Amino acid sequence: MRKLAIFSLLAFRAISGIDSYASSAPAPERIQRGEELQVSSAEVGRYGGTLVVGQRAEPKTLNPVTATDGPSREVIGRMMADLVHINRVTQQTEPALASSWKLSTDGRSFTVKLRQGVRFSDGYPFSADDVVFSFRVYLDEKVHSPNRDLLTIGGKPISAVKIDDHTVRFDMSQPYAAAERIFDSVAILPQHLLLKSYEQGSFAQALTLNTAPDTIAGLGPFRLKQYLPGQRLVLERNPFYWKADRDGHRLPYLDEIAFLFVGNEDAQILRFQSGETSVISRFSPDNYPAMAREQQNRGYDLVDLGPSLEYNFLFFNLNELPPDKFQQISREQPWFRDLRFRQAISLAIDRRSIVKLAFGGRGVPIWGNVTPGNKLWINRELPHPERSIPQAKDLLRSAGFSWDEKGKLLDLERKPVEFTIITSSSNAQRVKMATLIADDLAQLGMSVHVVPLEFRAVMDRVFQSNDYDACVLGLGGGDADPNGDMNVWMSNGSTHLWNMHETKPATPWEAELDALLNRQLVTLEYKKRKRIYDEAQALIANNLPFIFLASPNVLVGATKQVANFRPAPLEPYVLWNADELYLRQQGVATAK
Amino acid sequence: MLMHRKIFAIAMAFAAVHCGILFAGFFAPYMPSAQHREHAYARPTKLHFVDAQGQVHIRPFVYPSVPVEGEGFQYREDPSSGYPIRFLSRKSDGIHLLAVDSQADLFLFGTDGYGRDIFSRLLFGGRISLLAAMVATLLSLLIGVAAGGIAGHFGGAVDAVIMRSSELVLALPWIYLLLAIRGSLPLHVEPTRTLILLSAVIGAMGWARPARLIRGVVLSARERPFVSAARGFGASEWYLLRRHVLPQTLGVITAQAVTLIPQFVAAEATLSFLGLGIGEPVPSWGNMLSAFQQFQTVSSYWWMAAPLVALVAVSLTYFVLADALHQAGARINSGQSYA
Amino acid sequence: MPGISALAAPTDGVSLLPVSSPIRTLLEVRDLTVSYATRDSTRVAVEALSFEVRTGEVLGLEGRSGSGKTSIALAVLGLLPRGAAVRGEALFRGNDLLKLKETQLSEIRGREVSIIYQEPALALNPVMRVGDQIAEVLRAHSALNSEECRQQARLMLNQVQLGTERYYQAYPHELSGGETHRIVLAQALICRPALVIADEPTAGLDARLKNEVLDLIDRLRRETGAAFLLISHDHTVTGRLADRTLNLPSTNDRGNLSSGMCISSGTKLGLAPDSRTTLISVRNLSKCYKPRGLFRKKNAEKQALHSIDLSITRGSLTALVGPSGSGKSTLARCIALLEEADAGEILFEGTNLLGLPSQQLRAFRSRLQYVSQDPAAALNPRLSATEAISEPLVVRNGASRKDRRRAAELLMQQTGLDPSTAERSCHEFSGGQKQRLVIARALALEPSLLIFDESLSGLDSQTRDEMLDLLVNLRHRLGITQLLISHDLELVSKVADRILVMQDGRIVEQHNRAEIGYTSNIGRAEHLLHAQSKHAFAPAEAE
Amino acid sequence: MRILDYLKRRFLHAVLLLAAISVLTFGIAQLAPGTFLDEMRLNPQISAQTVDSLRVQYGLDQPLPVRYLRWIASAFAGEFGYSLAYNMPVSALLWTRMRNTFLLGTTAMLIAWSLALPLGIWGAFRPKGWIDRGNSAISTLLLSSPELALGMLFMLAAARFGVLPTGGMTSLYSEQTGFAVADVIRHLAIPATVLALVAAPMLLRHVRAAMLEAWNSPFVKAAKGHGIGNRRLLLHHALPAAANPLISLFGLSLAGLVSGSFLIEVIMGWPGLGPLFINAIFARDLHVVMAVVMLFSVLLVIANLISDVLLYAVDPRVRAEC
Repeated sequence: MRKLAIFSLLAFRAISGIDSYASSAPAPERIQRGEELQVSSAEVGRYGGTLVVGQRAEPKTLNPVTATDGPSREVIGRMMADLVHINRVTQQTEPALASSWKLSTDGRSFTVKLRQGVRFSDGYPFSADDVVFSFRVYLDEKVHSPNRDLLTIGGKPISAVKIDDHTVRFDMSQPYAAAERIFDSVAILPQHLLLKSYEQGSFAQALTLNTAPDTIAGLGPFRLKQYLPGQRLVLERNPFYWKADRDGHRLPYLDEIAFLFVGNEDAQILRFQSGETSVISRFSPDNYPAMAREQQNRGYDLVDLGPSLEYNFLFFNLNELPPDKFQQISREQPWFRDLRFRQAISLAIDRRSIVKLAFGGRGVPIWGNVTPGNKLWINRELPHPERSIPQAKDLLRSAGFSWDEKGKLLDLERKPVEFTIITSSSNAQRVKMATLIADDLAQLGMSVHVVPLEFRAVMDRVFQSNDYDACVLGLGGGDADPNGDMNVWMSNGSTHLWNMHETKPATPWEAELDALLNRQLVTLEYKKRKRIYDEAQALIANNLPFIFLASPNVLVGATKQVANFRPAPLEPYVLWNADELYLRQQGVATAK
Repeated sequence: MLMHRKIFAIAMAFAAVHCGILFAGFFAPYMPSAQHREHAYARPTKLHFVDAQGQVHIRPFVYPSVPVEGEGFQYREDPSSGYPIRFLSRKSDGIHLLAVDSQADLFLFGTDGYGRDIFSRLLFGGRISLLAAMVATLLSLLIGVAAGGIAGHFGGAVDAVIMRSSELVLALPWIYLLLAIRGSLPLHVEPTRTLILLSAVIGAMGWARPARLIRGVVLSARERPFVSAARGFGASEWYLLRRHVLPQTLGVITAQAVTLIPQFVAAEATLSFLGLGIGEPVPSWGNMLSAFQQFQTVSSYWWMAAPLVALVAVSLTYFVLADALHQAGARINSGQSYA
Repeated sequence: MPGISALAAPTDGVSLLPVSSPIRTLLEVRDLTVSYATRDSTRVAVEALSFEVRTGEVLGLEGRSGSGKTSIALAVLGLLPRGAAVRGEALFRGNDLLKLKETQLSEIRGREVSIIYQEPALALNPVMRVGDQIAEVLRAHSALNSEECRQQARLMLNQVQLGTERYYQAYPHELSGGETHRIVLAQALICRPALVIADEPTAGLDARLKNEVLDLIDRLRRETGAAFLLISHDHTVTGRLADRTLNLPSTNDRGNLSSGMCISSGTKLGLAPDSRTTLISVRNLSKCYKPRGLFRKKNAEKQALHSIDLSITRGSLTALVGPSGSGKSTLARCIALLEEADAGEILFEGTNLLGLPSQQLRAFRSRLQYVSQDPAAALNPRLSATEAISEPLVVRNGASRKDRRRAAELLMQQTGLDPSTAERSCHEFSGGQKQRLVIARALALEPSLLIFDESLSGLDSQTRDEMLDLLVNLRHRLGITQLLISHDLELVSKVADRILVMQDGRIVEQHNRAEIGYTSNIGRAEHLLHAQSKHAFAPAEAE
Repeated sequence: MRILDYLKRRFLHAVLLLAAISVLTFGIAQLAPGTFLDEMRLNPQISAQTVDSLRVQYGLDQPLPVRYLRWIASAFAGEFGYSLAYNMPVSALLWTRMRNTFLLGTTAMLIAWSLALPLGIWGAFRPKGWIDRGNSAISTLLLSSPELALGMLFMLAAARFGVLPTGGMTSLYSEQTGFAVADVIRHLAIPATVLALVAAPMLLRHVRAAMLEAWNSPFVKAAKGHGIGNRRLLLHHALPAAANPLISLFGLSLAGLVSGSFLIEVIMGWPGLGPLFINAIFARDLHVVMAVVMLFSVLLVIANLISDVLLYAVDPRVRAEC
C-alpha cells in the first residue's frame, strides 16, 4: 500500500517534468533578399520556449472582423498584424505592415506604403490586394463588423484604393485627426484564403475556433497550432514574420504561446502562483498584497503600471421619461438635473477611501474623464476639490434642500431624498464603490440603497428600459485617443449613458461639448487639438454628467524567466510585444 | 435517560445560538453597517489580561490598533494605553453586552473590507439568513410533502403529472426566471420583503427533490395494512393521508430539513449575485459568504471565514438535534427506516 | 440417499468434538434464563429451563405463544438480538454453546446444529434463488467448490420432493407456502447436522400441507439420524413426532380471559339477531387480477373469482374454507369493499354496493368490518390503544376526546383487554392482544357484518379457542353477523352455522350446520380440500 | 417483448417531457432582461446601428414562436441552434465538453460510491462502532459545508503543496510525454474528489439505512443461523437485498452528479459543459443554454430509465410484479 503511494507520487513527479520537452515549432525562415524587415529596438534575445498565459475566459472566435470580446482579441492580435500600430508604452503610432504613410495636405486622403517581401504565415506573399480585400470586408454592412464604425468618418466609410502592389490610398470624406490611429488592430486578412467564403456570404462563420490550423493564416508573429475546447489554444511561431532583432534574427523568439482558459481571476492567480503560467495580465488591485507576499518565494515580478485608462463613475438617470410610467424616477429627476445636487454628491464622496478600500490603494481618485494613465490627453489643470461635507450641505441648502430633525435630507417638496444605485454584481470593486458612496451620502442625510444586479440586467436598465435612479459603471481601456470615447460624450452618441435618447443636445453645455468634440475631430495639429480637448474635459468636469470616482492601476506580473517584458497600461497589457518576448532559459516558462 | 441528557445538551446549544442571533442588538458591539474605514480587514482584536508592566487584570482590555504603512491592510497594536472592556454599557443605540471606549476597537472576529465588525454582522445577518432559510425550507417541504404525498398516495395520472413537473422543475434554467422576477420588482426592496421573496423563490424551486423522496416513502407507506384497515372503516383518502401516511414520512422530512437549511443559506449568495438577495449594507450570511468566495480573501483574511464556520456550526447543531430526535422517535416507530 | 451419505458427518472440516464418541446426550440445557431489557424494566422470557436432547431423538417443546419458545431456539445458537441477556448453560456434546465465540458458533450453526425458522417465507432471501440458498449453507461448512455445492443442493431438493430444476431456479416469492417449508427443511438438513431445532415448523399451513411436512420431517430424521428439538404450540404436531414432550410454563401472564368475556348486560350495541332476513347477498361476482407495475405483462391476468353467488343471513356465522389460492380471501376483501370486483353485485340490505359513488359507499363501509390475518400490521404503531380503537369514531363523527376514551375502554373490556392499558402504544401489545385490539376497533362502529380473514391462524390453540368463544359471544350478545375465512375446516366446523367450500375461484360446496353434524360430511369436505393439490407455481393468494 | 412495450411508453413520456421543457425554457429565457448584444452596447466604439443590424441578422427581432420554431428546426438538423458568442453551430461546442463532463461526473460517482458502499455497509454491520460514528460525524460536517468552500479549500491546498495541478484537464504537451492518461488522472484528482465528497455523505446515509434494514431482516438472521460467515452474509445476502432502494438512488445520483459538477467545473477550470453553460446563461447565448438544458433533461430521463431497468434486472420481485 505504502509502496504504491510512493510509486504514484514518483510517477506524478515524472510526468510533471515537462521541461524536458522540445517543441515542434518551425524554425524561423531565412531572411530573403529584398525582404523589408522591421528591426526591433528591443534587447536581443534567444530562441525557444513556450510562454504560458492564463485567460479568464475562452476566446470565442478567431475572426478578427467580428471579434468583440477581450480574450478573442488578445489571441487574434498575436496572429494578425495591422498597417499602423500604436506602441502601447509610448502610446504613439509606429510603422507595422505599412513602412511609411503620408496624409495629404487637405487631410482627406492617406497613402500607405506597404512593406516589401512580406509573407503570410503560410508562406503566401502579401500585397496591396490583401489590404483592399480586408477593408472591403470590414466595411461591408452585411458582415456587421464592429470595426466598421471606427472606419466610418463623418458618416461615410473610408475607401481603400490600390495604387500599386505595395501602395494603398485611403480616402476620407472629411479631414480626420489622428487618422493613422484607426488602423491599429485592424487585422489584414489573407485574401487567398478568405475570398471564397466572403463571396459566398459566409464570412462571419469563417475563422471559428474549429477552423483547421492549415486553413488560417495571418501576418502576426504567431500562427494557430492547436485548440482544445474549454482547455487551451496554442500558437506557434510564424516562420515568415516581418520583424527582426538588431542582430538580424527573425522574430519572434518564442516557439509557442499557450493560452490556458482558467475561468476566472482567482484561478488565473492560482495558476500563476503555482508556476503553471508565465505571465499574468491585469489582475484586480485587491489581489495585489497577497500576490506581492509570495513574490520572492515563487520567483515572479509584479509590475504596477500606474493608472489605467479605465474611469469609474456614478451617473444619474437624466433621460426624458414618460412621467406616468416612471413616477418615482420622475419625482427624483429634478434633483438629479440640478447641478448643485450633483456637485454636492461629488463633494461628499470620499474618493480616497474608494481608492484605498476598493483598489487596496492601487489606484487614483479622478475628477474627470481622462485618467492620469492617458499621458497625452489628460488635462492636468482640472481642479481636484477635496471632500467636504459642509460645502456639500451648503450647496444642497442653496438648491432648496433642507433637513428634518433626524438629519434626513428633504427636497423642495419636503419629501425625503432617497434613491438607489445599481451596479454590476460581477464587479466586486464597483459594488464596493457603490456601498461606500451610499455610506458617504448618508452623511448628507440621503438614504441611498445599493442594488447589485447581474451585468446584462444593468445594461438592459441603462440602455433599454431606463428604469433606474443612478448607476455606477466604468469605461475606457481601449484607445488613448479622444476619438475612442466620442460616442459617450456626443449628445447623439450610442453610449451617451445618462440620456440615451437625445437626438439633439438637451442642455446648453452639451451643445457646447458637441461643438468642441466635433472641432477636435478635424483639428490635425496635436497642440491645438489638445487645447480643445482640455476645454471639453473641463466642461465635463464642471457639469458632472458623470461623477468621476477613481481609476485602478494596471497590475501585471511575469516570472523572472520572461525577458523583454515591457507591459503597458493599454490593452493587451503584457502581450502587445509578444514578438520580442523571450525566455532566459529553455523550456516552458514557469516559476520554479 | 442518557439520551434525554444528550438531547437537552444539544437543545441548549441550539437555543444559545438562536438567542445570540435573536438579541443581536444586545450582543453585537457595533451596528452591522457601521464602517470603520481606517480599520478595513483588521484581524480579530486581541484581548489582553496582562499589561506591559506584567500586571494581571481580571477585566480584559484591548490596545488600539494603528495602521502600518506598507502593502495591503496591516495594523499593529499600540501598547501605550490599554482600554478595558466594558460590560453592559449603555450607548446611544441601547445597551451592549460588550464595548470599549471609542479610542480603541473591539473586533472580536475582525473586520471586512469596509472595516465593518464581522462579529456584529454575523449576529445581525444570522437573524435574516436563518429565518429566510427556515421559512424557505418550510415552504419547499410543505410543497414537497403535498406534491409527493398526493403523487404517491393517489398514484395514476396525478402521480405522473406531479412527477413529470418535478422533473421539469429540476431541469429548467431557473436563473432566467429569477432575473425576470428581479426585473419586475422595484429596485429597492426592504429587507423584510426580500426575506419573504427569497423564501418564496427558494421554496418554489426547492420542492422537487423532497417531493420525489417523500413520494417514495408514501408509496410503501400507503400499502401498509393499517392504512387499508382504516380505509375499511370508512376513512376518507385525505384522512388516511393525513393521519397514517404522512406521519410515516417524518423521518425523511426532518432529514431533508436539516440538509436544506444550510443549502438555502448558501443559495442566498447566488441570489445576491442576481440582485435578489439581501442587499448591502444589510448583512446576511449569504452576502458575507460571497465576499469570502474570492480566493485572495480566503488566503489573506482568514477571519472572513467566520460566516462559513458559523453556518457549518449551526447546521451541525441542526443535524445532531434532528438525529437525536429521530432516534428518540424511532423507538415509537420501530421497524421504519428513513433516508 | 447418495447425496447425503456422500457428505457423511463433518469430517472434512475441523470438528470441535470427535463425532464417533458415543455420547448419548447431544444437547443439555441447564437453568437457561433469557431476559430482554425494555425501556423501563426487564422482561423474562425463559426462566431457569433445563432439558436435554439425546442423539437421534425428537424432543417436543410445547407451550403457548409468549412462553418463550422461540427465545430458547435462538438462545441455544447464540442468535438472540442485542439487549437480550442469557444465563445458564447449553452443553452441546459437552461444549457450552453459550460461551462460545461468534466464529466458533458459526462453525456449529447449520453444520452440527441447524434451525428451522417459524416463518419460512420470511427466512428466505427474496432476491436469491432457493437452490443457491441451500447450496450456500453447504458452502459455508464444507470445502466443496460451488459447483459441487449446487449439485448437493439439487440432491437435497430431490429429497424434499422438489427435484426439478425449476425449483432450484425459483425465487421464494414464486413458491407456495408448503414449498417454502420444504426449502428451509432442505437448508437445515443439507449439512447433516446432529441436531435440528425446528421452531413451529408447520405454522400457517393448512391441514394437508401440515401433514405432508410432518411426514417429510419424520422421514428425513429417520434417514439422516438427526435429533430434533421440535418447538410448537400445537400438540398435534409434537404428539405426532416427538419421542418425548416437554410442556413449557407460561411466563407471560396475559389477562384472565373468561372474565374479560363478560359483557355488561346494560350495553346495547347491536340489533337483535334475526335469522330470517338476508343481510348481504352476492351475485355473479367476478374478479380478475390484472398485473400492475412498470413492466406490464400481457395475458398475465388471473381470474380469482368466477361468478360467485352467495348470501348471508342476518346474525349467522358463515365460514368460508378452501385451500390456498382458492380465492376465498379475494372474495372476503371484495365483500369488505377493500377491493373492487370487476362484475356482479353486492347487495347489502338491498343496496348494490358496486358502482356506488365513494361518498355514499363510505357510509356502508362502517357496517362491513374486516379483520385481517396480521393484526400487528393492521395497527399503526404510532397510535395508542385508545387512539387506534376510537379511530373509526373519529372518522365517522369526530367524537370528543372523553367519549372516545370511554368507548375505547368499553370495547377493550368487551374483547377481553385490560382497560388500564388503554394509553399504551399499540406496538407494546402481544400478538393475541393485538388481535383483540383489531376486533375491538372493528366493533367500534357497531358493524352489521364482521369478516375475519384467517384471523385466527397465527394464534396458539388456547388463544384461538378463546377468540372463537369471543366470536360466538359477539354473535349471540350483539347479533353481529360474521364471515369467517379459514383453511382449517376442523376449526370452523366448531362454530359455523354454514360452511362454504371454495376452489379455484368458485364456491363448490355448501354445508349447513345441521348437515355438518361434526362427522360424516366433514370428512368429505376435508377430502375435497386435500384433493385440491395445487401445482407448483400457484400464485400466492393475497395478490 | 414487454420490456420493449415499456420502453416505448417511457420514450413517449420522455418526448413529451422534453418538449415541455424546451418550450418552457425558451419562454423563460425571454423573460430575463438583456440580450447577447448588450455588452457591445457599452463599447463606445461600436455604434447603435451596428448592434441593431446584428440583432436583425441573428433574428432576435423575430417573434418568439418563430425563433422557437427555428431552434427546433435546427435541433432536428443536428445543430442544436447557433451560438451567437462563438458564431458556430452549438453541436460543435457540445460534444468534447460533454465527454469531459461525463468523465468527471462518472469518476466522481465511482469515488462517491466506492466510499459510500463499504463505509455504509460497515456502518450497518457495526452500528455505533467507531467507524460508524466517524462516518456520521464527517458526513454531517460535509453535508453542512457549502461545496464551494470545499472546492476552494482543495484548490488552496493544491496551490500550496504543488503535487497536483490547480485546474484544467491536461498539461501542455502531455500527449507527447507519453503519460497522457496519467496526466488526465492527475488533473481529475481534485475536482473528482471534491465532487465525490459532496455527493458521498447522502449516499452513505442511504446505503447505511438500506443495509441496516436488510441486515436486520429475518432472512439474514436465518442465514446467520445456518452458520454462514459474516462476510458472505454481508456481501452475498444482505447487499443484494438492500440493492433495491440503492438502485433508485443510483439513477438520481447520476443525474445529480452531472448537474452538480457544473459548479465545480467552473471553480476548477474543468473544460466541461459547466463553464460553457454558465457563461452562456450570463451572455444570453440562448441556444447554447437550450442545448445544455435539453442534454441535461435527456440525461435525467436516461438515468431514471437505467435505474428502472437495473431494478428489473436485479430484483426478481419487481420482475414478478410486472
